[in-house]
Amino acid sequence: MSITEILFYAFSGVLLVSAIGVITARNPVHAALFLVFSFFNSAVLWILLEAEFLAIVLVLVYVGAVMVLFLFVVMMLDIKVAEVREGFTRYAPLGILIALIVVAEIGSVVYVKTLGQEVTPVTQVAAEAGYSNTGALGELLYTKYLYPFELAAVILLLAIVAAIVLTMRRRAGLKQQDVGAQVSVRAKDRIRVVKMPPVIEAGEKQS
Amino acid sequence: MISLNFVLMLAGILFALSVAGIFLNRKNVILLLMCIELMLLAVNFNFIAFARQLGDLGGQVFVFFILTVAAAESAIGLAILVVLFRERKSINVEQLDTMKG
Amino acid sequence: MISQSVLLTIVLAPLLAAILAGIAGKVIGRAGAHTVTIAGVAIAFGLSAYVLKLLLVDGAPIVNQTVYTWLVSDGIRMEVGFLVDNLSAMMMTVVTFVSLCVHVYTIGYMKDDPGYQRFFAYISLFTFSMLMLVMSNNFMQLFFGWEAVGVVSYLLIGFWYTRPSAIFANLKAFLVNRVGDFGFVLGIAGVAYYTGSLDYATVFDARDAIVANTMEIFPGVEWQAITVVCICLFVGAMGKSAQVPLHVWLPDSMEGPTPISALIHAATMVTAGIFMVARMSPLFELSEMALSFVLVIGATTAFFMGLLGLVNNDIKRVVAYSTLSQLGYMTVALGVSAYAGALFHLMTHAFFKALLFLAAGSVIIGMHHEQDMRKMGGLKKYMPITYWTSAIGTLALIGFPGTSGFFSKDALIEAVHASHIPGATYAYWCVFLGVFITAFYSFRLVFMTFHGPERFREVAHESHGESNGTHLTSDADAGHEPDTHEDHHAAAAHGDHGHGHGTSHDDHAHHGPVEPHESPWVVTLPLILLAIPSLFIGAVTIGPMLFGDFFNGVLFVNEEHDVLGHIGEEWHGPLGFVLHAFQQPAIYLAFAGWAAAWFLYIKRPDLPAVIAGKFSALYHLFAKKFYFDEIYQAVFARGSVGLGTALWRVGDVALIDGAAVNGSARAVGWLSGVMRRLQSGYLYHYAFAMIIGLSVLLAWYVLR
Amino acid sequence: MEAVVTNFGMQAAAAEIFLLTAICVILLVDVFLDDSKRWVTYGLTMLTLAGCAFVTVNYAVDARVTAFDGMFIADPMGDVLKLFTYGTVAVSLLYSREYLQRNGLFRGEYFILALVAMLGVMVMVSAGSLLTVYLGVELLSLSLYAMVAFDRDSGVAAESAMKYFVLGAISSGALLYGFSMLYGVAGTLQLDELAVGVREVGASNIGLIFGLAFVIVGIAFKFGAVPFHMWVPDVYHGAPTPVTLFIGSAPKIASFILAIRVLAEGLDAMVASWQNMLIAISIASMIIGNVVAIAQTNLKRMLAYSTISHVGFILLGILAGTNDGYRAAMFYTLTYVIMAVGSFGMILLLSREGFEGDQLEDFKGLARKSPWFAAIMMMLMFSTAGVPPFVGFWAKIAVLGAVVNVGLSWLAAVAVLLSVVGAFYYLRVIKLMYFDEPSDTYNIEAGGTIRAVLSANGVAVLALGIFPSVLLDLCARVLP
Amino acid sequence: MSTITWPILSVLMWLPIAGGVAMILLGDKGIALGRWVALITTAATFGISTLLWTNFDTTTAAMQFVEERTWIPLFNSYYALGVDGFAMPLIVLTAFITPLVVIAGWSVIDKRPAQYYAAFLILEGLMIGVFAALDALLFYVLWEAMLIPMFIIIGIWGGPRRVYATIKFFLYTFLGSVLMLVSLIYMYLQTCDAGQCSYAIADFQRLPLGLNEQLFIFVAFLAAFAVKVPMWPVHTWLPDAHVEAPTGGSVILAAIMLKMGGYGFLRFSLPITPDASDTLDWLVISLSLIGVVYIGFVALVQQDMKKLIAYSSIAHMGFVTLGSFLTFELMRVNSGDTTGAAMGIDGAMVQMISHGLISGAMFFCVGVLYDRVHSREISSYGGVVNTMPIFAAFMVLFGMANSGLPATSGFVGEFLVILASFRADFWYAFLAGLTLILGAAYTLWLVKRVVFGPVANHHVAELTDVNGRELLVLGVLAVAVLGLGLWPAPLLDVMRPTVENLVQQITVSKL
Repeated sequence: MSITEILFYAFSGVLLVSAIGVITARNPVHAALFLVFSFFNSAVLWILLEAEFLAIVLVLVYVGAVMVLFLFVVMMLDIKVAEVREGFTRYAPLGILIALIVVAEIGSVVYVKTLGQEVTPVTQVAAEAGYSNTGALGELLYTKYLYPFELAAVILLLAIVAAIVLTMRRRAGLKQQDVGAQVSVRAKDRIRVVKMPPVIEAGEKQS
Repeated sequence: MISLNFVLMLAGILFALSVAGIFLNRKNVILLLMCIELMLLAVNFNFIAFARQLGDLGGQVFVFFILTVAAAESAIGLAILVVLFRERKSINVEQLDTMKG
Repeated sequence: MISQSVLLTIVLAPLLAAILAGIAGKVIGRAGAHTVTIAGVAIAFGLSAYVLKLLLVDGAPIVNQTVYTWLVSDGIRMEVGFLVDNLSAMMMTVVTFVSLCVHVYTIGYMKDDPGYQRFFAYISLFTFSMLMLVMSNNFMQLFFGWEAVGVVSYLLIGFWYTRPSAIFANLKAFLVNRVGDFGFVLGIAGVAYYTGSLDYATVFDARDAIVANTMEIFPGVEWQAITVVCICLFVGAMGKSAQVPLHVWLPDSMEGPTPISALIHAATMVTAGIFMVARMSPLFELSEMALSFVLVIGATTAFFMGLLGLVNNDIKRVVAYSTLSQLGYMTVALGVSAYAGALFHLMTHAFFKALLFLAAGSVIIGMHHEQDMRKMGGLKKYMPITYWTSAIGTLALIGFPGTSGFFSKDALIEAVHASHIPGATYAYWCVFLGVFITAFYSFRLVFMTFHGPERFREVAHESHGESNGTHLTSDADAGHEPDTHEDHHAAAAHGDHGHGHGTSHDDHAHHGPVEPHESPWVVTLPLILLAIPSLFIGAVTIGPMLFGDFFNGVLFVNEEHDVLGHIGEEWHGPLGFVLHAFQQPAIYLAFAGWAAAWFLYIKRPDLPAVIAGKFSALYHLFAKKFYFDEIYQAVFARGSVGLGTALWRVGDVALIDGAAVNGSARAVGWLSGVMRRLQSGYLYHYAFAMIIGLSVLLAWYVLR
Repeated sequence: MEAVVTNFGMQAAAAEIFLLTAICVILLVDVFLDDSKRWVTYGLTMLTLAGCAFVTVNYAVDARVTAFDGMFIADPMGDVLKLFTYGTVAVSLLYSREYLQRNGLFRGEYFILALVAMLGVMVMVSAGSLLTVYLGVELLSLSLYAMVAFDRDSGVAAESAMKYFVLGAISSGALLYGFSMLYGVAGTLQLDELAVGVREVGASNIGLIFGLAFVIVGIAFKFGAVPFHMWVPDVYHGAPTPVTLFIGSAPKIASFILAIRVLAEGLDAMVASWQNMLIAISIASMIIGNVVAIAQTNLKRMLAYSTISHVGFILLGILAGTNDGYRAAMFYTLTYVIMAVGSFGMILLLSREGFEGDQLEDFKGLARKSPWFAAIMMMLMFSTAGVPPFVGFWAKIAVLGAVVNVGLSWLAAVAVLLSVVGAFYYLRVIKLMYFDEPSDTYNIEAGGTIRAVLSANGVAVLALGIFPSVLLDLCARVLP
Repeated sequence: MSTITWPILSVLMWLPIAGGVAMILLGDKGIALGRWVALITTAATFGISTLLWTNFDTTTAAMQFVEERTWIPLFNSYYALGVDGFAMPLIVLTAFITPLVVIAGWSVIDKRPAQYYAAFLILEGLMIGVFAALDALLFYVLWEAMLIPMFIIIGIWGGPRRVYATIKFFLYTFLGSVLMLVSLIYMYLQTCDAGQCSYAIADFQRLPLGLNEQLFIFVAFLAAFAVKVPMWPVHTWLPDAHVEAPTGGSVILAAIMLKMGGYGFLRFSLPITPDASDTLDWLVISLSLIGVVYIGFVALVQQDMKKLIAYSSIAHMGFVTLGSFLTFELMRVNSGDTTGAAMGIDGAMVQMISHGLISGAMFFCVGVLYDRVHSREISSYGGVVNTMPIFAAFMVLFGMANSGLPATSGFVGEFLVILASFRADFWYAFLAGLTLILGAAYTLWLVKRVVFGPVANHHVAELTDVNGRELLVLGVLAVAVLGLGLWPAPLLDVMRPTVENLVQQITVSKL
């Protein structure tokens, strides 16, 4: 058993544990952090699987952007933690059962009825020297996968539009700054000098 | 050498866990979103393992796109979540039952 | 040669008259209506007589010709056509003659009725139908006439349609007739099956084809096809000719106006069955079993229906039971293969029974539409013509030597006596004893109506509700409570008498003492016209009809069944026949009946009640007409309604509609309600469903 | 390693490129419009649709053409479906305008989302690779999620959007998982190569079947087939009616093409496997759809269940696995879209200020208030129920023929029997319109455009019913 | 051969439909004109339909007046019309009855009259199309499409339970016929296997089919036609539909729609699946006989006039199915001899035509009463003859015809069927013959309770006799009923070659 394998099994174990953490965490923040941890582990595993670029993207994009967004929303939405776990144990057996069934089915396919594939890879991708996973991916992305790449861009554009249209609100009565108006304001627009005759009331004198 | 079957199994367990998570979680929608991320992670494992197995970068490219889409998806999901929270003052899954039958 | 146009005229003249009177009745008025219909029937009668003359005197050949093809189906040609031989010519003449008499009579009888034109239309239509029946040369047309007379009878029994009893009676009559027709149609179907034709001539030629066949109606029991066919046909005759057990409609049919009782329910329509069996003699002769059946049914009718006449007080009903009994006589004659005897009796009976009915009608007119004999008596001096004519009719009916009834009935009894087919002995005793009964009730009628005290003066209101014609005397009433069912409709009938009569309503609405009077000439003339043949026709025609060759080529009698031929060996002319009768017991029985009636109703009028009391069980049995009506009412009427209700409520409403149709709709609705609950609104349930679905797909397709 | 750009063939994707450009333009223009000028966006959207149609017709292909290294397929079927999609989107936007204006939803983003969704459909229509399929699916789905939640003041809309989103994401996950298995076993993402790869590996390969099951889940979800249908009623019900209309129409074309591209083209060798799976799903859909629809009181929700049952029928055509079947399914899809657009259009027609018009009760006595539109609705309902002489009948007969042809007569029998159950609730709508008295006295307030288009829509249902060949032959020509 | 060179059948089919569309366009405001449009259209249709009869070639069983146009090339389906001895009389009947319905509704219908007439006119066109269709797909389309106007007619202008009745009617018949669709498709595909895809009914008739196939197809057809005829036990939609339908609806339903089932048996079931018909004829015959007897008893106890007549229709239609299916039993009993088969089918056809006239007339009669008193309960009437003598005469006449009186058309069909069934089995004839008693019992009991007797209540006392319009309708029907009863030969002559051809067809096994 090579070091790679040992590392792989170890990180896999940690990944699973943290994944379990995600679904069982009492606090959404904890769950999010467990998820971040899972992603880190996954990144390591991906490096072991020779997908270096993706591993980096996972950390940078996912952990760096998406998970932060998650955390941001979790914080923003101010959820009572106490009620989150209610009823969890009641449904746990069923959930575990489902999970076990799915695992059993997948396992039976993978192990019992082998996939009909060689267990070992046919070719080693990184056989040549000077091979760069990033470079190779890049080449593909801008040639063969140009069309999907453009579409991915549209999806991101869509996400922007959608997120803005859904969340940006101009509330009625919201006070907004109008810089132009501020700059062009004149004194006479703001202050009106009024002359007032003094009036002395009777009661005031007495006190 | 890391066996393909092991990775597939790992992905399978991750998938199962995310499924179970979706079912188990009855309170907080945001956890559902996280479970979905977990599910996509499982898929990514599959693709990467197969890509390595086949010596074909197509799988990795796919993962790249999945990551991109997942990000967009999260954005939209969270946006909907925010809208929902504004309307209902809650993201409790059990309260999402005004329509049924 | 008898031309087709003559025959068509005979048939169509009454029909056109009927249509004219029926549709344009308002336009042509009362006088117009009776003029046109009488003209139509008179033409028919004249031409019928002419045809008869052509056949008998000029020896014109028998006519068997097609008027038009009704339809052709599957090679079977069904036509409308005429078969005019001696038999049909005789029937045509009798029918048109009686019809003519009745037409004339009606002018007087229906004088005040608002449905005057309608009535004439009906009876003319009836004449047409009856002519179609007797002139037919095929089964289809026979059945057409058969049903048509039934319908007219239906319309006429219910002529006074506001009377519940009348419309009850006409429905009953039609339905009972339909039971007969049901058998008749089966018989026709059998004939068509075995011979492939409905034409008389072809069928009779092919009759051997029927004999050759057997059929298995009930598994394991082989019947001769000819027997089945004949019995089926005879069932039709039982309905139309009111044989037991399908006789129940005839007494009730007296709800109709008296002229039609005379025409339809005595002289013509009811004899259609007799005519039909005689026509079918080539078939019936082939099955001794069928003949025995006919014989037994006829004998039973003849004797037991006569018994009922003993206890009835309604003048028309007594005559009606007498008719039943006489029809039984004719049927007996058929049963012993004395077809000619049956037809002979049919003819004589047509005259004297029409006469009796019309006379009864005349009495009813004279009594201002009172029919209860207990409220009559001593009418002789008020209505002499009616009295004498009805006396002639009565004598003919009981078979007083020399009258037409004597010849026909005595020959008939002789024939039965001579027969050896199974049931003949039973039949002989029935007809033999029937002579006494006939004489008794006939003279009972005469005595109660025309002789004795003038009871119509003492009638009080209280008897109103019980005067339903089922009690021996009014004294007997005290002893037992009135029967509710029978009373119900009869009483209602009584109470309603006035309705149908419109303008005459006020005359007798209160049933107070009335002053009887003789009827107008239009009424008495037909009586006289009918009385003549009642007296003489028997003596004139017995020779050729019974023992001569009048029916040669029309009726077929097997050698071993030929009872008339047997009697004919001793035939020495009418006078000899009369003398011979005095050596036979039957005639003395008739006199005994006469004497008994005289004793009980003239000499000792108190005795009937005593006797009724003594034999109250028997009396009740007769008074209740052997409970036929009750049984039929319970079994068939209520049974059908009960069965219908059960099938409807349970079968249609509960099972098919309730359980199957609405049930499945409800099941779907319920299912819908249940399944919609799966859509709980909870996201995790939805996810759960998806996961389950996925797992099942995997489990099903991956792991197998 | 040198990148060799060989086969871009951009003109095959001219319509997509045009649309994307137009989207960007509209997006930019819209920013500079204030609310009173929003009709400009609307107009531009319509122009875009017309332009797309023009471009598509102009660059229509006679035979299958691939572009972008096989990522993109242009074929006659795709062209027809795209043209249909433009039409559907145009009609649904025409129907929606008044409602959107009334409810403050008449904003530029709505049209952008709609157009992007349409782009998603087009991408799926032209997808040549599992990757493009996936991206098309997501383009469409993400737009729809946003559209469902578009009415930010509606709690039910947000709720249904959330449900839709979560379930949709799960289904995407399943779809992807399936794709990954297919990729792993067959070794390619290209659909045409996939077909070859499957044959090499053997259709009974357990990995392929395993992946197929997941793919089926994804496809069934997009269709809204039982048991992956749970989102349909809630989303149809909760979304603003124009969005329901939108979801109920064009995406059906997408679902159809998804099934065709993946199952019929990529996995054609595995027809035996997916046929069995689809039979179960189809029957379940017809049962649940028809039966549960009976209990509904909300017309949108009822139509949602009706959709589910119709999906069962569309699947019948697909599962036949023959060209006949695909053609029938395509015909069915197109006719269904026509009918669904009309039915939801009726709801929009009835709606007015403060009145949604989506309750069944709201149709009471319509025949009194507007005989013409009651007749239109009646024709739509009868057509949807599959009663001749309306076009829905021909859709039904086409798929039944396909099913019987592959020896599944029993399935056809089951289908027609269930369609009788379904006829009941369509009849109920007609009953409400024709046999009941109106419960209020309001008249239809909708404007001329919607009236005209809806009338045309209804008449089309009848005309196509009498002359079905127009559409049938079209389907036959593109799917020989 | 026919001398008509213009597409007469298309004209017959589309003229009423065009009239119906015109009625819709005219709307209720133009109803004064609209009524005349409806009348003229239907009368013209009838006029043209008589040309069918006069130009009909009675020497051939081939289809006549054939028109054929491509319709759906993809399915090889043609817009093909043509008539033979079965279809032609039924088309004439349809064209005959509809103008009467129009006249009968003339001043009675005040609720949305334009739509009322439109529905009837369109219905007429569709019904004529059903009888004339030579293409199974065209047949099916029209067959189903027919339900729509009828659904509307019962639903809008019907009685208090109209919604239940009409939905039941629709779903029942729809359920029955969908399986037929599957078997049509199946046969279409069989023709494809045989080389030439075709939906032509003639091709279906020629199609060789195995026994099992035939059995399935037969059962599917049976479901469709048995519901339509209707046969026991799938008859329960009929009483409800009749009771709730407006008079015109009941008339059309009874007079023509029910005939479609009988026509279907003759056109489809028998020639297409002769062996299955042979195998399952016991089923049809038993159901027919049960129908005749069972329904006869049920009719007896009805309290609602229309329901009673509806049940009587079911019983009468039992003769149609009985007569149609006698052939096989005849062959079995008489060892291959088919004598009588043609008579059974003749009887069935005549019974259909005659029942069309009589039941239509009976429903008209009820309609006349209903228009005045607004009750269909028998107990609401009594002694109608006192105030409506002319009407009563018609009612009695039609009642008699309904109970199968000779000289009315009601007799002919029953007589022929009984004659034919005696050949097959005594008990068939026996049970069928019971209708003589039962038919008379329920019909005349109805007549007794409604028409005869003393005036029952003030409603009856206030009745006025039939007006000219009603007299016209009833008179025309009476003439037809009597005419057909007195001289049915022309009708029989028209269909003889067709019947003989059918018998020949069905006696040759396809196996």
